[in-house]
Amino acid sequence: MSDETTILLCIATPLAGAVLIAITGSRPNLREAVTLVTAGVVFGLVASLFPQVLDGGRPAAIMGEMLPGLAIAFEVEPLGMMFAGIASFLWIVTSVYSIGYMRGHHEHNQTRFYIYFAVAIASAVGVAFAANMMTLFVFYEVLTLSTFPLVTHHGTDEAKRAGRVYLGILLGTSIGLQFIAVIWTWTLAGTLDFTEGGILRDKASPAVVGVLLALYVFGIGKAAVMPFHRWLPAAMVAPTPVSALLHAVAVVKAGVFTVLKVIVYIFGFDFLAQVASGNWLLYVSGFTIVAASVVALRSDNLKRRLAYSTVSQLSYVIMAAAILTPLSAMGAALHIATHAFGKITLFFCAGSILVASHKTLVSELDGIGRRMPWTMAAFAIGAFSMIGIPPTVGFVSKWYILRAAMEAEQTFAAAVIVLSTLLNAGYFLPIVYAAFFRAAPAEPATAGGPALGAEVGNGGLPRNHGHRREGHGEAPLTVVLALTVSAAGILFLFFFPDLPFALARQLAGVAG
Amino acid sequence: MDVLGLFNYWIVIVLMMIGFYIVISHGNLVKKVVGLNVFQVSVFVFFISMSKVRGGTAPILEEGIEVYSNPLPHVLILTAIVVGVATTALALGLVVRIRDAYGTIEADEIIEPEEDGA
Amino acid sequence: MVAIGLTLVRLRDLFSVAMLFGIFSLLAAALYVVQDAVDVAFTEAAVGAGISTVLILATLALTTSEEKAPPGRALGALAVVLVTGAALIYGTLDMPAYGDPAAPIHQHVVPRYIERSAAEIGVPNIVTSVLASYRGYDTLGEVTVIFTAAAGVLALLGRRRGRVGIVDSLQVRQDARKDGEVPRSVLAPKPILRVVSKLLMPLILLFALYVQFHGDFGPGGGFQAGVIFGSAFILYALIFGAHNARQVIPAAVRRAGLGAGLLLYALVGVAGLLMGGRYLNYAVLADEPTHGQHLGIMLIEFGVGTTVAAAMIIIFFVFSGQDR
Amino acid sequence: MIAAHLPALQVVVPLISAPLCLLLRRPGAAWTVALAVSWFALAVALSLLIEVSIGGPVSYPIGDWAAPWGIEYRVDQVGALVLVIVTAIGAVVMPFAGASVAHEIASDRAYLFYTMYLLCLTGLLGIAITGDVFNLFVFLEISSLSSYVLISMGQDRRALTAAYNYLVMGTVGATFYVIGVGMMYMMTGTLNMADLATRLPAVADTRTILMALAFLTVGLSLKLALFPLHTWLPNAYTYAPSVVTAFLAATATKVAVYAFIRVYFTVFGEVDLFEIAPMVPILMVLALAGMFVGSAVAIFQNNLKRMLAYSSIAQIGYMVLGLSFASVTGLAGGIIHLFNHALMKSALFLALGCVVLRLGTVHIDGLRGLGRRMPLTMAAFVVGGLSLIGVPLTVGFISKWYLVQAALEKGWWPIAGLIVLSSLLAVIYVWRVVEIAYFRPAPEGSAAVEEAPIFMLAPTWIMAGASIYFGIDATATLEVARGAAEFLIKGAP
Repeated sequence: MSDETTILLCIATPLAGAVLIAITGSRPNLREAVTLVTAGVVFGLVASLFPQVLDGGRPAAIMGEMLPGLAIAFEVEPLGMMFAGIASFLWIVTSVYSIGYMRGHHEHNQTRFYIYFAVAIASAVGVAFAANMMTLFVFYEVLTLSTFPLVTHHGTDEAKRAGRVYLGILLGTSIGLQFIAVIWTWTLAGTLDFTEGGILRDKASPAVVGVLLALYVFGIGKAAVMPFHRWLPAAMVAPTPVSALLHAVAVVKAGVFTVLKVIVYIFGFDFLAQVASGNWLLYVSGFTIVAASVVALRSDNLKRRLAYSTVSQLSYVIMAAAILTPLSAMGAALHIATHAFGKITLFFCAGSILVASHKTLVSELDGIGRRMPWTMAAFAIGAFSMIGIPPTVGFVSKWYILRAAMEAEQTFAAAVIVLSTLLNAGYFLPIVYAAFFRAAPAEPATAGGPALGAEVGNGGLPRNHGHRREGHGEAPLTVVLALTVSAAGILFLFFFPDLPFALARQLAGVAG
Repeated sequence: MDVLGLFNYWIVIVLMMIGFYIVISHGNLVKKVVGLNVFQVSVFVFFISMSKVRGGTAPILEEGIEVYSNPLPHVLILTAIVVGVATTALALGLVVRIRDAYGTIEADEIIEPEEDGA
Repeated sequence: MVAIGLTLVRLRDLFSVAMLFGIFSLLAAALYVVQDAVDVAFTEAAVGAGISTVLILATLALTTSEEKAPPGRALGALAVVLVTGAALIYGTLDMPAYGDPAAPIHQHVVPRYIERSAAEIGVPNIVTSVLASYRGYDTLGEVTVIFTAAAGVLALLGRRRGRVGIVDSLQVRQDARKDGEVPRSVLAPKPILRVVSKLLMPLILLFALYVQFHGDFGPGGGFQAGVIFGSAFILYALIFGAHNARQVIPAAVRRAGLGAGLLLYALVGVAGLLMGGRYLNYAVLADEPTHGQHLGIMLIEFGVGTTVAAAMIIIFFVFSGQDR
Repeated sequence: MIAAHLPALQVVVPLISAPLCLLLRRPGAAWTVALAVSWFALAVALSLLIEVSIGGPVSYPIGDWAAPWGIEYRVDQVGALVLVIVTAIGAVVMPFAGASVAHEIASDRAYLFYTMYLLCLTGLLGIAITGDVFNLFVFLEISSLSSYVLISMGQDRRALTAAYNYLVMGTVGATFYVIGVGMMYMMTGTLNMADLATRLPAVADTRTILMALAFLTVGLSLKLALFPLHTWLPNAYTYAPSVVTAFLAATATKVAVYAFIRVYFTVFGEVDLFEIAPMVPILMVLALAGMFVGSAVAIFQNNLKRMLAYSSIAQIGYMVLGLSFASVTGLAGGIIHLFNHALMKSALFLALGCVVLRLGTVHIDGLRGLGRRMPLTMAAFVVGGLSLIGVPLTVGFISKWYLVQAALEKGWWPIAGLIVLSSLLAVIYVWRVVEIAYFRPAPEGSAAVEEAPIFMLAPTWIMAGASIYFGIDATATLEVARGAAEFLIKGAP
C-alpha cells in the first residue's frame, strides 16, 4: 500500500466507521464491534507509517486543491506522527471504556455518540497529518463541530448552555482570530505549507510577528490559554468518555499541537527568538499554569478539578514551546504524549467512580480505594504522572521542560514549573490519600449534606439515577480494563520511552 | 451655463419630485400608485425634452426636411410608458386584493393581529 | 402641470385624483407633441389618460374613494424628496441646453438612424424603424412586460368565484350616486348611447386597423392600435354590460390572443434566425432586405397589436369582474 | 449553427415558452415545459460559460444591427457565471416546485405560476446577458413584474402587502435607474455599455455624470436590497411561496448585484471612480452596516424565513463590500460570494420549503425535535447554516477567505475584523435553530411527521451538496471569478 493511500485511509477509515455505526445503530453489539474494529484498523494504519517517519521519511498525500495554490494536503512529520499515534491508540482504549460506561450509565443516543466520536477522531488525524495551515484549520474546525453534539450529549438546558460556551469560544476564537491570522500569513508569505525553519522569516516585521503570534495563540482556543479556557470546565457536563476525548485524545491536544506546529513550522524557533516578539507568551502561559492550578485546588467537583488541571498542563506545552530551544521543543512534544496518558487515566477513573458509586465530589471519596482498588490505583498513577513523580512518564517530560528552562536561563519558567508542581501535588495527593487511608464515612451519605452539596457543586451531571448505590464495588469490566491499560501505559512509557523520544528528538532537530 | 436652456429640465424635476413625494409620504395605496405614475410620466417628459432639437420636426422622413428631433428617446419612452402601465395594472390588482383581504387601502390600517403566524 | 401635481398631493377625493391624473397625462401628451414626439404623445394619451385612468377608477370603485388624512411622517419624506430633487438639479447644471442641436445625443448613434434608415429599412417613420428593427429587441421585451402584467392580473384576480361584475353592478347603482365623479353618463343605459356606440364600434375598430398598418408611415403602430382596439371593447362593455362583452370575446380567445401575439413576435425572430440571420433580423425574411424588413415589421407590429389588445381586454374584464 | 445563436436562445426560449404555458393551462403540462426549459437553459448557460472561458467574450448583435445602433448581447465570464447560477437554480428548483406548488397554490392558478416563473427567468437571464443599459431596464421590469406576482401568490394575505411594497420600491428603483440612464445618454448619446465605457471618460467629471452614477447606484441598490434600502425584502421573502423564495433569494438579488457590477466596472470601467465619486466609501459603510444590522436583526426573528431574509441582507452586504474594495481579490470575493450565496441560500430555503410542506409553519417553536423527525431536511438546513457561518469545507468559507484576504491586502485591518465578527453573528442565529431542532423534544401530542418527498429532498440536497462540493474544491469557481474580476478591473469591455 502506498503512503498516499495509507494516509488517506487513516482519515477515511474513521469516517467509514461512522457510516457503518450509523447503519448498525439499532444493534448495539454489532455497533460497538464496528467501533472497536475501526479503531483497531486506524491504529494499525497509523502505526504502519511509524518506521518510515522514524527513518526521517515524510510520507505525503494531496487530496486536491481547495483554492488556487492552496491544497488539502497531508504530510506526516514527527510531531504529527506522535499526535496521530496517541489519538488512534487512545481511541481504542476509550472505545473499550465507553462501552462499559455508556451501558453502565444507561446513556441515551449512544449511536450518535459513537458516530461523532469517530468523526472527531478522523478530524484529529487530519489535524495531525496536515501539511499546511489551511488543511489544519479545516480539520480543526471540523473537530470543533463534530465534538459539539458530544458536549451537549445530555440535551439538558445545562448541557446546551455548555455547548453554547464551547462552540462560542472555540468558533469565536478560530474564526475571529485564527482565521485572520491564517489569511494574513498567506498574504505575507504566499504559502501556508509547514516548512522547517518557518515561512515568515524576513517576511514580517517584529511588530507584525508579535500580533500574528497573539492571533494564533489566542485564536487556537483549543489550547485553552487564559482567558479562552472557559469552555473546558463548561464542557464537563458531557459524559466521561467525551471528557476523555476532549482532554486527552483529541481536542485540547489538537490545540497545543497546533500551537506547537505554528511556532515550529510557521514562525520557526530561530526567527521568533531573533525578533523576540514572543516573550510575552512565556508570561501568559506561565500565568495560566499557576492560575488554573489554584482554581483546581479550590474545586471540590472532581471533574472540574481535572479540567482546570488540564488547562494548567496545556500551558506547560505552550510555555515549553515559548522557551524556543530544541530541548524545550522536545519537552513540549513529550508533554503532549505524557499528559494524554495521564489525563485519560484520571478521567477514566472519575468516570468509573461515577458509574459505580455516582459520586462526583472530591470530599465524598474517603475510603473509596478499598471498594475500587483498581480504579484508585490507576488514579494514583495518573496523579503521580501529573505531578511528575517517577516512575511515571510525567516525570520525563517535566524534567525536559525544566532542563530547557534552566539552560535557557529562563528563571521565570523554571519557577513556574516548580510552583505548579507543588500545586499539583496539593490538589492530587489528598485525593489519593483520602481514598486509601481515610475510613469511609461512618454514616453512608444517603441524603443530607454531601448529597445536597453534590447537587450544587457537580458539573451538571443529571442526578436521575435514583438513590446512590452504597454497596457498590468496581466499575464494569471494560471500564476497569481501559483504565488499567492506560495506567499501565504511563508506567510503560517511563521505562521504555524510546518511541516518543525518537519522534521528539527529530522535532528538536527540526526546531534547532 | 445657460439658465434658460435648463429651465425646462428644472420644471420636470419639480414634477418628478411631486410624484416621488406622493409615493413616499402617502399611506393610501391608490394614491401611491398615482404618485408613481406622476413620477414616471415626469421622467418621460424629461427624456422627451432631451430629444428635442431646435427647429426640428417629428422624426418622420419627408422630402425637404433636414432637421429631425432625436427619435431614440421616443422609442425608449414608448417602451417605458408600456412598462409603466403594466406596473400600474399590477399594482392596482394588488390593491384590489389587499382591500379584499384587509378591508382597507390605507397602509397604516393594515395591521396584523397575530405575529409570525406564517 | 405643476399646479395639477401640487393639487394631486393635497386632494383627498380619489376620484378627483384619478381624473386630475388623466388630465395631467393629457397635458404631458400635449407637451410631447410640442417636442415633436408624436408617437409618444399618441401612446401617452391612450395609456396615461385612457387605460390608466380607467383602471384607477375601476380600482376605486372596488375599494374606497376617500383618502385618509396623510400621516405625520411627511417631513421625513419631504426631506428625502428635497435631497433627491437637489441632486437632480445639481446634475442638470452640466447638461446641454434644451434643444441644442450640438448636444452629444444628437451627434452619436442617432444620425445613422436618420440618414440611413430609409435605405436600410425603408420605413419613413424613424421611430417605427428604431422601435421595430434597430431596437426591436426592446420592443419584444416591452410586449413581454405587457404579457406579464396581463397574466399577472389574471393570477391575482382572475376567476375568483362567480360574482356580479363591478361594471354590471355600477349600472344598477349609478342612479343612487349623486355626487360621484364616475362618468355615469357613459354607463347609463340610454338608447342614444347604445346607438351611437354601435355606430362607433366599427369605426373605432377600423381606426385601430389603420393605426396598426399605418404605423410605418405616420405616428402609430401595433401598440397604439392594440390599445384602441382594446378600448373599443371596453367601451362596448361599459355600455352593454361586461357580461355581454365577455360573450363577444370568450376567455379562451382572449388568452389565446395574449399568448399568440407574443409568440408571433418571438417566432418572427426565430424565423430570421433559421433563415441565416441573427435573431430578429428581418432582412433575411424576403429576397430583398428592405422587403424583409417591411414584412418583419408588419408581422411583429401585428403581434404587438394582438397581445396589447388582448391584454387590455383581459385586464379590464378582470377588474370589472370583481365585486366590491 | 445553433452554437452561434446560443446567446439569443438563452433568453428567447424561456420567453417563448411562457406564453406556451399560458396556453397549455394544465398544471402538469406547464410544469413539464418549465422543467424542460430550465434544464435546456442550464445547458445553454454552461456551454456559454465554457465558450467564454476559452475564447473570450462573445458578442451577439440582435437583428444583425451592429452596436451601438442595435442592441447587443454580450457574454463575458461574469455574465456567463451569473447565467449559470440563475439557470442552475432554476433547473434544480423546478423538480421541487412540482410538489411544493401543488401544496401551496391553487391548482387552477398553477399554470400561471409557471408562466410567471418562466417570465422571471427570462427577465433575469436578459439582465445578465445584455450589453445595453436600456435593454437591461426592460428585462429588469420583466423579472420584477413577474416576481411581484409570484410573491403575491403566497398563502398568507401579508404576501399581498409584501408584494405591493416591493412593487412600489422596485418601481421607484427602476425609475431612478432610468433617470440615471437618461443622464448618461444625454452626455454621451449612446446606450451600449461598451460604447458608454469608451465615451464616458471624456465627460466623467461633469456633475451630470456624477449624478447619473448616483441615481444608478440608488436605483440598483433598491433592487438588490442594500441596507438601508432593504425594507421590502424581509416581508417579500417571508410570505412568498417556498419555491419562489428559494428561487428569488438565490437569483433576483444576485442579478441585481450583477447589474451593479456591470455599471461600476464595465460602464464606468474606464473612469477612475475613486477619483470622482464619494460613492465607494459610502458603499463600503453601507455594506458593513447591512452586514451587521441584517445579522443582528436575524438573531431576533422567530419566523425562520424572515430570519433567512435578514441574513440575506447581511450577505448582500458581503457582496457589495467585495465590490467596494475595487481590487481584483475583492471583486473576485464578491463574485464568488454571489455564486456561493446562491447555493447556500437556496439550500436553506428549499429545506424550509420541505418543512412548510410537512409542518405548515416555519415558526421556530414548530421545529422542536425536527432533527429527529425530518433528519435529511434538517441536515441540509444545517449544512446551509454552517455555510452561512463560513465553516471550512463549505462555500461560505471560501467567500469569507477571499473577502478577508482582500481586506488584508489593502491593509484594512478593522474591516477584516468586522467581516469575521459579523460571521460570528451568523453562528448565533444558525445555532438557535440547531438547538431547537436537535435538542428539544417534539411537542407533546404532535402529529407524526414524515420526511419530505424525494422530489423535494433531492433538489434540497443537490444545493446542500453543491455548497459542500464547491467548498472543498473551489478551484474551478475561483478561476472563473478571478478571471472575471481581472477582466473587469482592467476595464476592458
